[in-house]
Amino acid sequence: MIKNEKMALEDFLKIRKEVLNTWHTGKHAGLDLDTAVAFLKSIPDEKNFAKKLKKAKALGITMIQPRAGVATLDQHIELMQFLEKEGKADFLPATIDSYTRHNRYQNAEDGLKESEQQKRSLLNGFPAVNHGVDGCRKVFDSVNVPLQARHGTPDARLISEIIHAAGWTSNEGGGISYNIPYAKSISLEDTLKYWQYCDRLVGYYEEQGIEINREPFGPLTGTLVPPSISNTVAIVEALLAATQGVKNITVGYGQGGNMVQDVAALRALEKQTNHYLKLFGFEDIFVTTVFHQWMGGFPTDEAEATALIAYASTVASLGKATKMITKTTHESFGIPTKEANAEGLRTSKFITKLMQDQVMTESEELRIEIAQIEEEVDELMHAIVRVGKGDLAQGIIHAFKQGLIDIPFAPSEMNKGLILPARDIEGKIRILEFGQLAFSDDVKMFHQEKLALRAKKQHRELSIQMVIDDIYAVSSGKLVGDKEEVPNEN
Amino acid sequence: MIKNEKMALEDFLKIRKEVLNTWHTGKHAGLDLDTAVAFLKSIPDEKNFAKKLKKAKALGITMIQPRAGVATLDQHIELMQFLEKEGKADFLPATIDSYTRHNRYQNAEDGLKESEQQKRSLLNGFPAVNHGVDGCRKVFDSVNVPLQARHGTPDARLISEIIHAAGWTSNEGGGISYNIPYAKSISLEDTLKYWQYCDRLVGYYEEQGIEINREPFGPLTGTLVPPSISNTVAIVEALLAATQGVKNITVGYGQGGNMVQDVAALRALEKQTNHYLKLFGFEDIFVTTVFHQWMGGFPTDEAEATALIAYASTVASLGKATKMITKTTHESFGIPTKEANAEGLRTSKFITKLMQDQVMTESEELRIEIAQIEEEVDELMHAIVRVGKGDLAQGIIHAFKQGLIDIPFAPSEMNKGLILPARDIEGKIRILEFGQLAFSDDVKMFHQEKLALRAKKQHRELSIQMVIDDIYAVSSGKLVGDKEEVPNEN
Amino acid sequence: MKTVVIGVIGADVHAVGNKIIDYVLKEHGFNVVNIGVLSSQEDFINAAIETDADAIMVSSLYGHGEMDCRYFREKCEESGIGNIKLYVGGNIVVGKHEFKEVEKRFKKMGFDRAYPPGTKIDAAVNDLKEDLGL
Amino acid sequence: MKTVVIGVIGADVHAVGNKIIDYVLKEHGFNVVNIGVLSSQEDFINAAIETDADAIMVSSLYGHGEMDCRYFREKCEESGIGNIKLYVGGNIVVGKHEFKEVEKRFKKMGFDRAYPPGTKIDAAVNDLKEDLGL
Ligand code: B12
Ligand code: B12
Repeated sequence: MIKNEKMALEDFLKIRKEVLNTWHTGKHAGLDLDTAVAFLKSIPDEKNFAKKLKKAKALGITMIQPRAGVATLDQHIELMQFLEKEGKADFLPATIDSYTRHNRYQNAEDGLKESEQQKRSLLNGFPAVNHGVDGCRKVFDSVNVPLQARHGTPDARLISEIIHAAGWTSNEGGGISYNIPYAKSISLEDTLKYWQYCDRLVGYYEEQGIEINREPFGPLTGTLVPPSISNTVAIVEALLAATQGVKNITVGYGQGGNMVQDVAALRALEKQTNHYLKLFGFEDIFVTTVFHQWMGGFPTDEAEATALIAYASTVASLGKATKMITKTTHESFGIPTKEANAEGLRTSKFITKLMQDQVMTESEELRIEIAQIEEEVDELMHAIVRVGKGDLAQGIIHAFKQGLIDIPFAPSEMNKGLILPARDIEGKIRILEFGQLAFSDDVKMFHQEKLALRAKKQHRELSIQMVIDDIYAVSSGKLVGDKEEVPNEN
Repeated sequence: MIKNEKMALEDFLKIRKEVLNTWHTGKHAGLDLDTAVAFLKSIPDEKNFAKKLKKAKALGITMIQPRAGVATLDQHIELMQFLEKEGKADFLPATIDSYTRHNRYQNAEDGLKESEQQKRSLLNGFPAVNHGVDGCRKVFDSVNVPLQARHGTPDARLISEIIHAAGWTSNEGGGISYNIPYAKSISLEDTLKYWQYCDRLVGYYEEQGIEINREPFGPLTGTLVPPSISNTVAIVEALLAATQGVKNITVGYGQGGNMVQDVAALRALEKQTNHYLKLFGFEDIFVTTVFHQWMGGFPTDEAEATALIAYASTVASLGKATKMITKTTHESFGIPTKEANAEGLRTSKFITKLMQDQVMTESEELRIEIAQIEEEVDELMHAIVRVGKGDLAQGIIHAFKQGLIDIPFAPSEMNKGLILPARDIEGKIRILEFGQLAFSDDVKMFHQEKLALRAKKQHRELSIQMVIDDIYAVSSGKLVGDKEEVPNEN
Repeated sequence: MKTVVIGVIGADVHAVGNKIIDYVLKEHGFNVVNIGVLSSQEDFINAAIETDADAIMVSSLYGHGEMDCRYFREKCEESGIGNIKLYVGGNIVVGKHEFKEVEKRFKKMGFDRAYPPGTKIDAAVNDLKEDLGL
Repeated sequence: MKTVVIGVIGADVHAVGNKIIDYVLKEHGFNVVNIGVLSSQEDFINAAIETDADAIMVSSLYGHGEMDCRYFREKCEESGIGNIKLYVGGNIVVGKHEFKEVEKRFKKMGFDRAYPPGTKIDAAVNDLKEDLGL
C-alpha cells in the first residue's frame, strides 16, 4: 500500500535498475549517478531552471516558455535555437510525443525512423527516450537557456532519468496531473508511485547540491476547470514532491477567462502552496507560479488567436506569475511551425515586458474571489487528509474514488466525472453539478446562486447545454456561452 | 472677436454661401439644405451614427471602428466593404488625405488623378471634397453601418457640408483638437470659428430632427499627453459643440499605457463631460466615450503590434468605452493594406466581445487616479474660464497664449510647448516640466514626487533624456523608458 | 434507431470532443456506443460487430491520426463489416495543413468522410443522416 | 561646427520625430536649424543658403513624401547649393513596402541617403559625421 513517505535510497536504487532496463538507452554510461551529478554540477547557473526561476521571482517579472517538440534530433535542435533567438524564450521545453508518453518506445522508434526518411515530423513531440542521454545532451548544448521535459506521461521514470542526466533541470508532471487528464485505466496507486520515483530522483540530486525544478501540471483537462480543483491538485502534488526531497517547485494554473478570477487563482495558489508546505513541515521550498495561456479550444482565426494570447499575457502579468506557457495562432489546427511558435512568444513577451511594472489593483472583488478559492481548497484538502487517515497518498486515491475531488471532462476511469462546471454571468468558472465533491453547503450555495443569476440574465435554463455552449464559447469569441447568438450589433 | 455663442441662422447661411464656393463640388444640388434634410431623414436607424452609439451605450458594449481611406472611389468602396465584412467593423470612417486637410483641393485632385492612372493610392486618405456629394453618397450606399469623416482639418467647413449631405452622420474634430496637433500657424481664433460653423451645421440638422454625432479628437499629439490635458480639451470642445446645438457627443481619449490610469481617464472623462455640460446649462446631451488604441510610435514587429492592439482592447473593455478606434500591424510602416486593417479589427473585436461582461474592479488606486484627473481638469477649466472672463472661446485663446493649457510635442505656434511629460515608475503619465500650466502647487507636487520616485528607482536623473526614452519605450516593448537596457534575462 | 460507435483512436486522450459528440448524437436520436479514448482499431471494430452498428466515427486529435488509421477499412473488411460507414475527424494530422489534401489521403484510405479541425458536430450529423438514409 | 537644416516637408505635421532629431543632433555638437513642420522645398533651401548649411535632413512621415520631394535636388542645383548633402527619412511613401525599392527611387531623385521607418536617429548621425568628414 502506497504511503506518502520518502523512498529509502536502497529501494529507489533497486527500482532504478529495473527502470533503466526498460529500453536500451537506459544503459547509457551518463546514467551512472556519480557521472550525472558531476555533469549537473558543471552546468552554468543561467542554464539551471531552478536558479533562473529564483532570479525571475526576485525581479518580479514573468518569463516565457513555449511548447515545442519534433521527432528528429536535427530538427528539434533547429526548433529550439529558433525559439530562443526569434522568440526570445526564457525557458525551453521538449514536448514529448504521445507514444513515449505511453512508454511505447518501439512505436516512437518507428515514427522517428519514418520522420527521418520523410524529413517531416510524424510524431507529435520529441521522443526523448529514444534519443537517449546523448541526444538530449546535444539539445542542451545547443541552447543558452534551461530545458524542461513537458509530457503527460503516467510512468515518466525512464524519461526523467534521461533528461536530468542530460542536463535538463526541470520536469513537468505529477501522479495526479499526468494521470487523470492523460490516461484511461492506469490506477492512481501506480502513477503516484511512479512520480514518487521521479521526485525522489530530484531529491537525490538536491542531496548532492544540485537544484532541479519540478512543476506539477496545473491546467489538468484545460477545460472549465474550477480554480479550487486545479489548485488543490497542484498543492497536493507539491506536498508529495517535497516529501521526496524536491526543493524548487512551480505550481501551475490554466487561464479560465475572467481576469479577476484568474488573478485570484494565481494569488491563492502561491499563498496556499506555501501555507500547506509549511503546515506539513517543509520550510525551505522555493515556490513559483506558472500561468498557462488558454488551454481549451482555440479560435481558428489567427488575428483572434493572437488576441487571446495577448489577453492571457496581460492576465499573467497582472497576476505576477513567474512563468507563462505560451500558445500559437496554429493552436486550433495542429502542431505549430517554428515561425508561428516564435510569433506567439513575441506577442507574449511584448505584453509581459510592457506590463512588468503593473499589478492588478487590490479590490473587494479580488479579495472575495481569493477568499472563495482558499475556502474551497481548504475543504478539499481536509477531505483528502480525512479519507487518507492522515496519509496524503492514500487520501488522494480514496478522494478520487469517492468523487470528493473530481476533475471535469477527464478521460480517466479513476475519476468520478460527475461534476459539471459552467460560467457565471461575469465569465467566472463555477460549478453546476457537484457530484460527490467535498464542498460544504455554504460553498455549494455560492455556486448555485451565481449560476442562477446567469440563467436569469440570459433567460435560459441551467442545463448541460449551458456547459456545452461554454466549452465552445472562447473559441467562438465569447466568454459566457449563449445559445441564442448575441443580437448582431451590425 | 469670437465668442462662444450660438451662430445666428442668417450669419451661418451667409458664410455657408462662401464656403460652398471654395471648390466646385460645393455647388452640388444635394447641398441644398432642404434636400439634405429630406435625405438624412430617410436613412435607416442602423446607419445613423448617433443612434447606433445610443444602442451600444445601452448594451454596455465597446464597438469598433478602423481608420481607413484611399484616393479613388472604387478602391475606397472596396476597402469599406472589406472592413465591414472581414473586419466586422461596427462603424466605418473615411480618413481624409492631408492635402484636403489643408484645403489644397487642387493638390488632392492631382493626387487623385495620378492614383487613378497608377491604380494605387498616392494620397494618404480619401479626398472627400473632390469626390463630392455623389461620391460620398456612393460610399454610404455601399455599406450597412454608419459613416464618419476623420481628418485633422483646421477648416473643415466644406468637407463637413459634403459628408453630412451624403448621409455620413458623424464628424470628428474641433477648433482646438484639429488645430494644435495638425497645424503650425493657423490661429485658434480662426479654427474655433471654423468649428463653430461645423457644429452649427449639425445643430441645424438637430433642429430638423436629425441626429448627428460629433467627436472631438481626443488623443491630440498622441504622445505622452497627460490625461487631464486631453480631457480638458475634449470637455471644452463638447461645450463649444453643445453651444451650437450639437446633441450627441463622443469624447475621446488615447491610450496612455498604464491600465489603471487609462481606465481612470475614461471614467473621469465621461463623468466630467456630463458634469460640465450640465453646469453650462446643457441638459439633453447624449455623451459617449471613444478609446484610441496606442497613438504613439508603434512596434515594427507584427506579433508585437498585434499584442499592443489586443492590450489596448482589453483596456477599452475594462474602461467600458462605447467605441474604440483600432490600429494595425502596419502602423509603424505606413497606411495598412485592407487585409492588415481587417486583422486589427478582428483582434480588437475578439477582445471586446470576450470581455464584454468584465469591468475594472473598484479600487483605491483607481479612485485616486480618477480624483487626481478630476482635480487637474477642474483647475484647467477654471483657468480657461477665468482668462476668458467667462467666455469659453476667449478663454481658450488666452489660455493657450499664456501656456495655462499646453499640449506636449504639438507643432502649432499657438501652443506654448513648454511642458514635458514623463512616466512614473508604474508607467502613468506625469509632468516633468510644467511651463505655465495652470496647476496648483499641490498638483505639481504630486507629479514631482511621482517622478522623483521613478528617478530614484531607476538610478537616473530627471531630464529630457528620460522623456525621449519614454517616447521610444512602447515601440521598443517597454512602458517606462530606461536608458540602461533592462539586464537581459536570457 | 441507428447505432454509431464513437471513440478516440490510438494513444490519444483528448476527451472533451468525444463527450460532446456523445451528447449531441444522442440528442439527435442515435444509439451511441462510446468506447472512449485510447481505443485501438480492434476496439472500434469489436464494438461495431457486437452492437451491429451502422457507422463508426473515429476521433483523432493528437496528430498521430494518419499512422493510427492505416488499414482501418481493410480490417473492417476482414472482420466482415466492410460496408460500415467510416468517418474521421478532429486534428487528424500533425501541423496546420491545407485540408483538401488531408481529406484526399483519408478518403483513399477508405474513409467515407473526413472533417477538418474544429468541426461543429451538428454539420456531421446531417451527413450521417443522409448517408444512413434518415 | 557643421550646420544641418532639419524640417518636415509638405503638408505634414508630424512633429515628435522632428523635435527628437533636433535634440539629438545638438547633443552631437551640430548647429541645428530647425524649420519645423509644414515646410516647402523652398523653406529648406532658403534656410540652407542663409545659414550656409552642410546638410539638409528632410523628414516625411505622412505618406506624400514621394510627391513632395520631387525635383528637390534640381532645385538645390538651381539655387547654387547643388552639392549639399540631402538625407530623407520617416515614413516616406504610402503603405508598407520593401525598403530597398523605396531607397532606390529616392537615390535616383538625388538624395544621398534615405532611411526606413522607425530609424533611430543615432544611426544617421554616424553617417552624417562620415559624409561631412568629421
Ligand atoms: C484541451 C487540449 C488538451 C488537453 C486534453 C484534456 C483531455 N484529456 O481531454 C491536454 C492538455 C491534456 C492535452 C494534451 C495533449 N495535446 Co492537446 N489539445 C487541447 C486543445 C487545446 C483543445 C481540445 C478540445 O478539447 N477542444 C474542444 C472540443 C470540443 O473540440 P475537439 O476536441 O476539436 O472536437 C470537436 C471537433 O473536432 C469535432 N470532432 C472531433 N472528432 C471528430 C470525429 C468526427 C467523425 C467528426 C465528424 C467530428 C469530430 O467535433 C468535436 C465536438 O465539437 C487542442 C487545440 C484546440 N483545438 O484548440 C489541443 C491539441 C489537440 N493537442 C495537441 C497535442 C499535440 C497534445 C499533446 C500531444 C501534447 C501537448 N501539447 O501537451 C498532448 C497529447 C496527449 C495525448 N496522448 O493525447 C495538438 C494536436 C496536434 C496536431 N494534431 O497536429 C492540438 C491540436 C494543439 C496543437 N495545436 O498543438 N491537450
Ligand atoms: C503620432 C502620429 C500622429 C499624430 C502626430 C502628432 C504630431 N503633430 O506630431 C497625429 C495623430 C496628429 C497624426 C496625424 C496623421 N497621421 Co500620423 N502617425 C503618428 C504615429 C503613430 C507616430 C509618429 C511618431 O511620433 N513617432 C515617434 C517619432 C519619435 O518617430 P518618427 O516620427 O518615426 O521619427 C523618427 C524616425 O522616423 C527618424 N526620422 C524621421 N525623419 C527622419 C529624417 C531623416 C533624414 C532621418 C535620418 C531619420 C528620420 O528619426 C525620428 C526620431 O527617432 C505614426 C506611426 C508610427 N510610427 O507608429 C503615424 C503615421 C506617421 N501617420 C500617418 C498618417 C497617414 C497620418 C494622417 C494623414 C492621417 C491619420 N492617420 O490620422 C495624419 C496626418 C496629418 C498631417 N497632415 O501630417 C501614417 C503615414 C502613412 C504612410 N507614410 O504610409 C503613419 C505611418 C501611420 C499609418 N501607418 O497609417 N499622426
